[in-house]
Amino acid sequence: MGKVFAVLLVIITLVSVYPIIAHTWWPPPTISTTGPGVDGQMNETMIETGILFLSSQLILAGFVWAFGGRKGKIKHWPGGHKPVVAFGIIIVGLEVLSLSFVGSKVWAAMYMAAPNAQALHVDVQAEQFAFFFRYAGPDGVFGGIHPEKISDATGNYFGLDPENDVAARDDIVVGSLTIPVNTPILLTLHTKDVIHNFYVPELRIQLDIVPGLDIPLHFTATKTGRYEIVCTQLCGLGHYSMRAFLEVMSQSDYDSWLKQQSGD
Amino acid sequence: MNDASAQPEIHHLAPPHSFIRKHVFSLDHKVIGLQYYGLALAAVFIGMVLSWLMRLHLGWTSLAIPGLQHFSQNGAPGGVITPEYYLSLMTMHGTIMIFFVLTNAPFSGFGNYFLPIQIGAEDMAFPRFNMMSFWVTFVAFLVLIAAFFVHDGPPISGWTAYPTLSSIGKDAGPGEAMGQNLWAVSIALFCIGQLLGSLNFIATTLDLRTKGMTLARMPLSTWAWFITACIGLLAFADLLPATILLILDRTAGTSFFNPAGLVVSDTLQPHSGGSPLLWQHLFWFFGHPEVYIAIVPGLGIISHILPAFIRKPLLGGMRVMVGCMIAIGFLSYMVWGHHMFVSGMNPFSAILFSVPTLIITIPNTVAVLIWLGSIYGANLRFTSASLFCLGFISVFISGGISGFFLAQPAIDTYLHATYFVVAHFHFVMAVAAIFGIFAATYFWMPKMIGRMMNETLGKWHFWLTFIGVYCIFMPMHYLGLAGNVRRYATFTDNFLLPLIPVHKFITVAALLTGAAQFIFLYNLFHTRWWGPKAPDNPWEATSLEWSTTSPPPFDNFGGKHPVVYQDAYEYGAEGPQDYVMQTTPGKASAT
Amino acid sequence: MASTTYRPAGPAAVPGVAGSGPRAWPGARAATTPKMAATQTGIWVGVCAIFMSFAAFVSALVVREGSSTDWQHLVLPRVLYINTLVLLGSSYTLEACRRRFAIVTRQETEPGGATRVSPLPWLYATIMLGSIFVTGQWLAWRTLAAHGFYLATNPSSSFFYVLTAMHGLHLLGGMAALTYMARRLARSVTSTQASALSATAVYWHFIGLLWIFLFLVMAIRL
Amino acid sequence: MRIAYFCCLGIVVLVASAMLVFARPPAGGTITGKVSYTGTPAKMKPIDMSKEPTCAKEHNPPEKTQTVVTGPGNSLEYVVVYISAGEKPSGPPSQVMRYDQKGCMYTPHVLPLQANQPLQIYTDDPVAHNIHPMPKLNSEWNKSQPPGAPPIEAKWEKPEFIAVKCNIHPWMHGYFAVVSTPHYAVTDEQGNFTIKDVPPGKYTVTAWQESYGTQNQEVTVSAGAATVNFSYKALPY
Repeated sequence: MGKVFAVLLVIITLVSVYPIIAHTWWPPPTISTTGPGVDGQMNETMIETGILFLSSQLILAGFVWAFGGRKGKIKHWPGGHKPVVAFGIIIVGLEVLSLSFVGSKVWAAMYMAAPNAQALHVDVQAEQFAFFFRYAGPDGVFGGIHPEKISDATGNYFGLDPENDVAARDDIVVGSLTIPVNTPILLTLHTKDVIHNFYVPELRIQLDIVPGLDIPLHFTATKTGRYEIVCTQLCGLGHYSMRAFLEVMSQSDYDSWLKQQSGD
Repeated sequence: MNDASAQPEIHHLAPPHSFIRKHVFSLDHKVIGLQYYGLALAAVFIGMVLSWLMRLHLGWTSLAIPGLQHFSQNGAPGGVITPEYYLSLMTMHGTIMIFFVLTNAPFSGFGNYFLPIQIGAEDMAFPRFNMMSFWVTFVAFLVLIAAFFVHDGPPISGWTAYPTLSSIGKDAGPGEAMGQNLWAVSIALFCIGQLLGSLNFIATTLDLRTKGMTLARMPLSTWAWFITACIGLLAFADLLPATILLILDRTAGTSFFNPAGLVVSDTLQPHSGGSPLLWQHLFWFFGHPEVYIAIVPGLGIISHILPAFIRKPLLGGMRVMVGCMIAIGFLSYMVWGHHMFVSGMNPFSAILFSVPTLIITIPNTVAVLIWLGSIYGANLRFTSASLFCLGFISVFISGGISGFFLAQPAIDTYLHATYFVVAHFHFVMAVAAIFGIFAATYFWMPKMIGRMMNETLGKWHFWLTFIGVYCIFMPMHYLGLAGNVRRYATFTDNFLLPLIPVHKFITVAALLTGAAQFIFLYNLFHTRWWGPKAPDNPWEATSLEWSTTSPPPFDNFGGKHPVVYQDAYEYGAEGPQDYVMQTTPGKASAT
Repeated sequence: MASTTYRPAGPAAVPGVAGSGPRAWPGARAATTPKMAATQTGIWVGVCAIFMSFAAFVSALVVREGSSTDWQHLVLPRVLYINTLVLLGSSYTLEACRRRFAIVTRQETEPGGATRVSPLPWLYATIMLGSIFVTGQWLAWRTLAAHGFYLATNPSSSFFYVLTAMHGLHLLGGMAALTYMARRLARSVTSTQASALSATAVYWHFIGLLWIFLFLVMAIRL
Repeated sequence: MRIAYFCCLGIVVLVASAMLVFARPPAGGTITGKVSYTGTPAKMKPIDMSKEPTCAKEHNPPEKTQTVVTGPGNSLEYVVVYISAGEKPSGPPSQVMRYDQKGCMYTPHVLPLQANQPLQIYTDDPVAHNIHPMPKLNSEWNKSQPPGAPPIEAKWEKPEFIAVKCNIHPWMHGYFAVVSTPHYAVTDEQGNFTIKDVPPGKYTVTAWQESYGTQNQEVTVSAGAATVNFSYKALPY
């Protein structure tokens, strides 16, 4: 029975590891300047923990194979427990140190670095169950947000007050995030009802949108294309269908798009 | 010595005679332990059925499940589960499993039954509190289940019940009216029950140990229950206020969690200035220790059972394992922030929280190494219990490994709300804890019901479950790596469509593994009435529970308190009998 | 199976061998059996849990105040100062009761008749002061309500009502314990009741200290 | 010969005139009219459906929001006109009203129906919707309707104007105009409406527009058609 267990465990271990090595299911290629750092961190962790995983499972299998059903003199681990404990503390301790050191640098680069001063500023309003994006328009100023004016019926998702607020009149509100490639983007995330989340796998960015807070988020997309923005924070019955599209365009396409938007 | 009445009374209460006092409102810790175990058994069955429904919906979204429409007309018109009902199932699955299974069975259930016996006491310190704690928990369970039968169904805000989804009320969606209220009340009651229980465990362990039962001689399972009680005392004392504030926000119009200017379904909410993150801090300050409330008893139980089947004490004796458990319990209060890396809190605090989170892997790793090192050179005996111990070690490794990823904010920012997390906590907390429960059941049932469980069925149960859980939860890691978001009722995004076959595979695996559990149920209930009688010490184990009858008399040791002369795990002795019981006088010839 | 007939373990028993509950705590000296020691331990563990939950409330208060723009300060009703004094007084009377109790129980052993002064009046006084405190808290609520501050009016009034209500509940529990003690002492005054009485006392003093802590927090923060 | 000819002619004339007289339907009037506005109404925004590409494809050029829908000659569409006073109460009809979701839009935008009249909500879309009516007097509900799901049955006890929305597609916005009379109509693209089969009498006719509210007029219906026109004052914001 020990051999059965050992063989089974070895099979399970190898089968489990195969798709990781073969990258059968793997994060989509990153399109952000900070993405490679995340991937590097991910790979490093994958290697280190992979070694831990394989070795510990195989040792378990080996010992069960060797000592399963054995009837004899009890043997003890040579050297007693001290080396074992020390080994565990040192190995894992080193891993912890390296990972947290490098990892926190990657993290800091994403969320703690100050946004570029020339960054293109886009305002994000999340609601059950959609995202809406606001550009300041020709005057470059965002109109104020008045919750009492918010109405899905009139398409006033941001609660603008064009009657009294001139800055609000030329604000452009659209349903998909259109940005120029290789340009620093600064998003201000806010929600009008419950907690939502702004997640773009390709950007390697995931950040909650919390009621009552204006949360800044900045990134730079390096590859044109159409990507999906999804909500990853449980927000109600339509959570699974809450998404928008991220359109990364060349600067020229973006300019013409913007002109067309402010046209009508 | 089965007949306690022939013995001098050491129990300050007379043995009960009426059925009610004996089996329903019993003050006997053994009966209460079995009651907790039974409650957990009922809960885990419900929770498993819920997970089946969820898996079926994820695999085949428009599948009509026959008969379901009769259970919930709104939730499943024509038997097809609606997205909101999926979220209800998910919420109830999480709440039932975490609170009423993973907390009740290994801690309250086995703890109640065996903690007093293992320290040679005749009962818990406060039998009335003990009874109260069970019945409060029972009412909490009924209140939670009642949510299935209110008008707009169970809550949809997940077991974490994040405001503002959970604190606004009906505008937030179906289930957020009465269902969420019932949820909150149930959790508050559960906290009270657990506080009473933890208090009892601590006082009992500190003061009711019999002659010679020093702390150093306490079995590791008792140590684990004691440490868990200490964790639980603080954790539930923190969740209770949080829940009270949530109830007030929902019903009394206060604004603890609800900020101003919320517009939900075109309705401006009458709140001001609250902080949704406040709930997350309060909740996870409870929530992460809760994870260890679920798993530390597992560590203790495995460390207690393993020596009996490897016929040698654990490597490094008691000290290392106890140290690991204490370190885990202590660190568990510094790491709650790793649940909030992407919650919009100050990014600097993410780094502060990630370091202790990574450090907490050290005691866990040491524990695993100790188990591995102990198996070396052992006379490993294969029983259902020992197989589940080995399985526990394997899944505990698998689950712990993925923790390294999620402990780092830089990687968590990609994996945070994906199936990678689901895989992680199911492996390390759910499956590991369940394996601990199974091991404990096969190990202790002979003592608890006085009959031996069927080993053949037990082993088949192990093989199927072991393969099954890997088939269910390993692929979830891959889904997470591919960015598959969790808590989605169905997958409509382009980047998720290719992953649906994986979900179908998981669903099939889940159904089969769930079906395998009926072997266990059959084994358990058949044994209860028709199993062969169990000897007092079937596993040739050393600790006190094996030095009394199976099942033990009302006062556990038949009118006396045992005297302890030996450490808890004197295995591997020379001579015909390779173990020395704790009650055997004289110097142990064992290692 | 080796075993022995039961001998009450306690301070007399060999340390580390018998049920070696912590002994250093107030009132624990009264513990002569493991059960009594457990009562002492239990009450202290319970006190820890209760304090933990109030710590959670207070930290919630601090976070809520820090994160909000709508915080309005609250003028605490005058009557709270009187209530505080009343509660302190009740702690004193309870201690007086325990002193009387100690004298009486010592006289059990000593032969000959010093006059047996019953501890009961002091206990009744404590219960009375407790109920005065509760009434006072209720008056404080009425005063706030009269000024238009209700549970949901603003965050500080919310926290005021929640904290006082929670403390009040625990205090009512304490009064129930005191009444129970009174009924037991009314029947007979024996040293076997010492641990129960001291446990009740520990709880009651804790409730008093807790109130002072909450009162300070509310005076500073609300 | 000629006499016979005249006789026949006379008989024909008599018969014809008699038919004219007696073939008339029993006296029941109709109320017709037009709803228009003065001033400049708010500019309707184009709806951005990019979240739901399947729906976005169906609307090219994109639909506009429908809170104020104007037609030629300053006419207003989707105004509900109904008799609010002056008639005897009548029982609820058994005819089932149908409300559709097509291409992530509600059709019609405004559905008038009677209290306690059965209502069925259908979806033709390949994507899931949730129907979330937000009544004040009746009881609120909120249900998902995945593609291919059976129609949702509903009924409204009390008369009121109930806004209905889809949270999954926030731009989807419509109204159930629940009235207590069988005599109601909704204005068409030209702002015209016709309420048929009104028994003669004196009534109050009410017009309701979702952004501009209600207007009342007294009208007397006798044999023939009565005409009532409503005019709203429109504001640019």
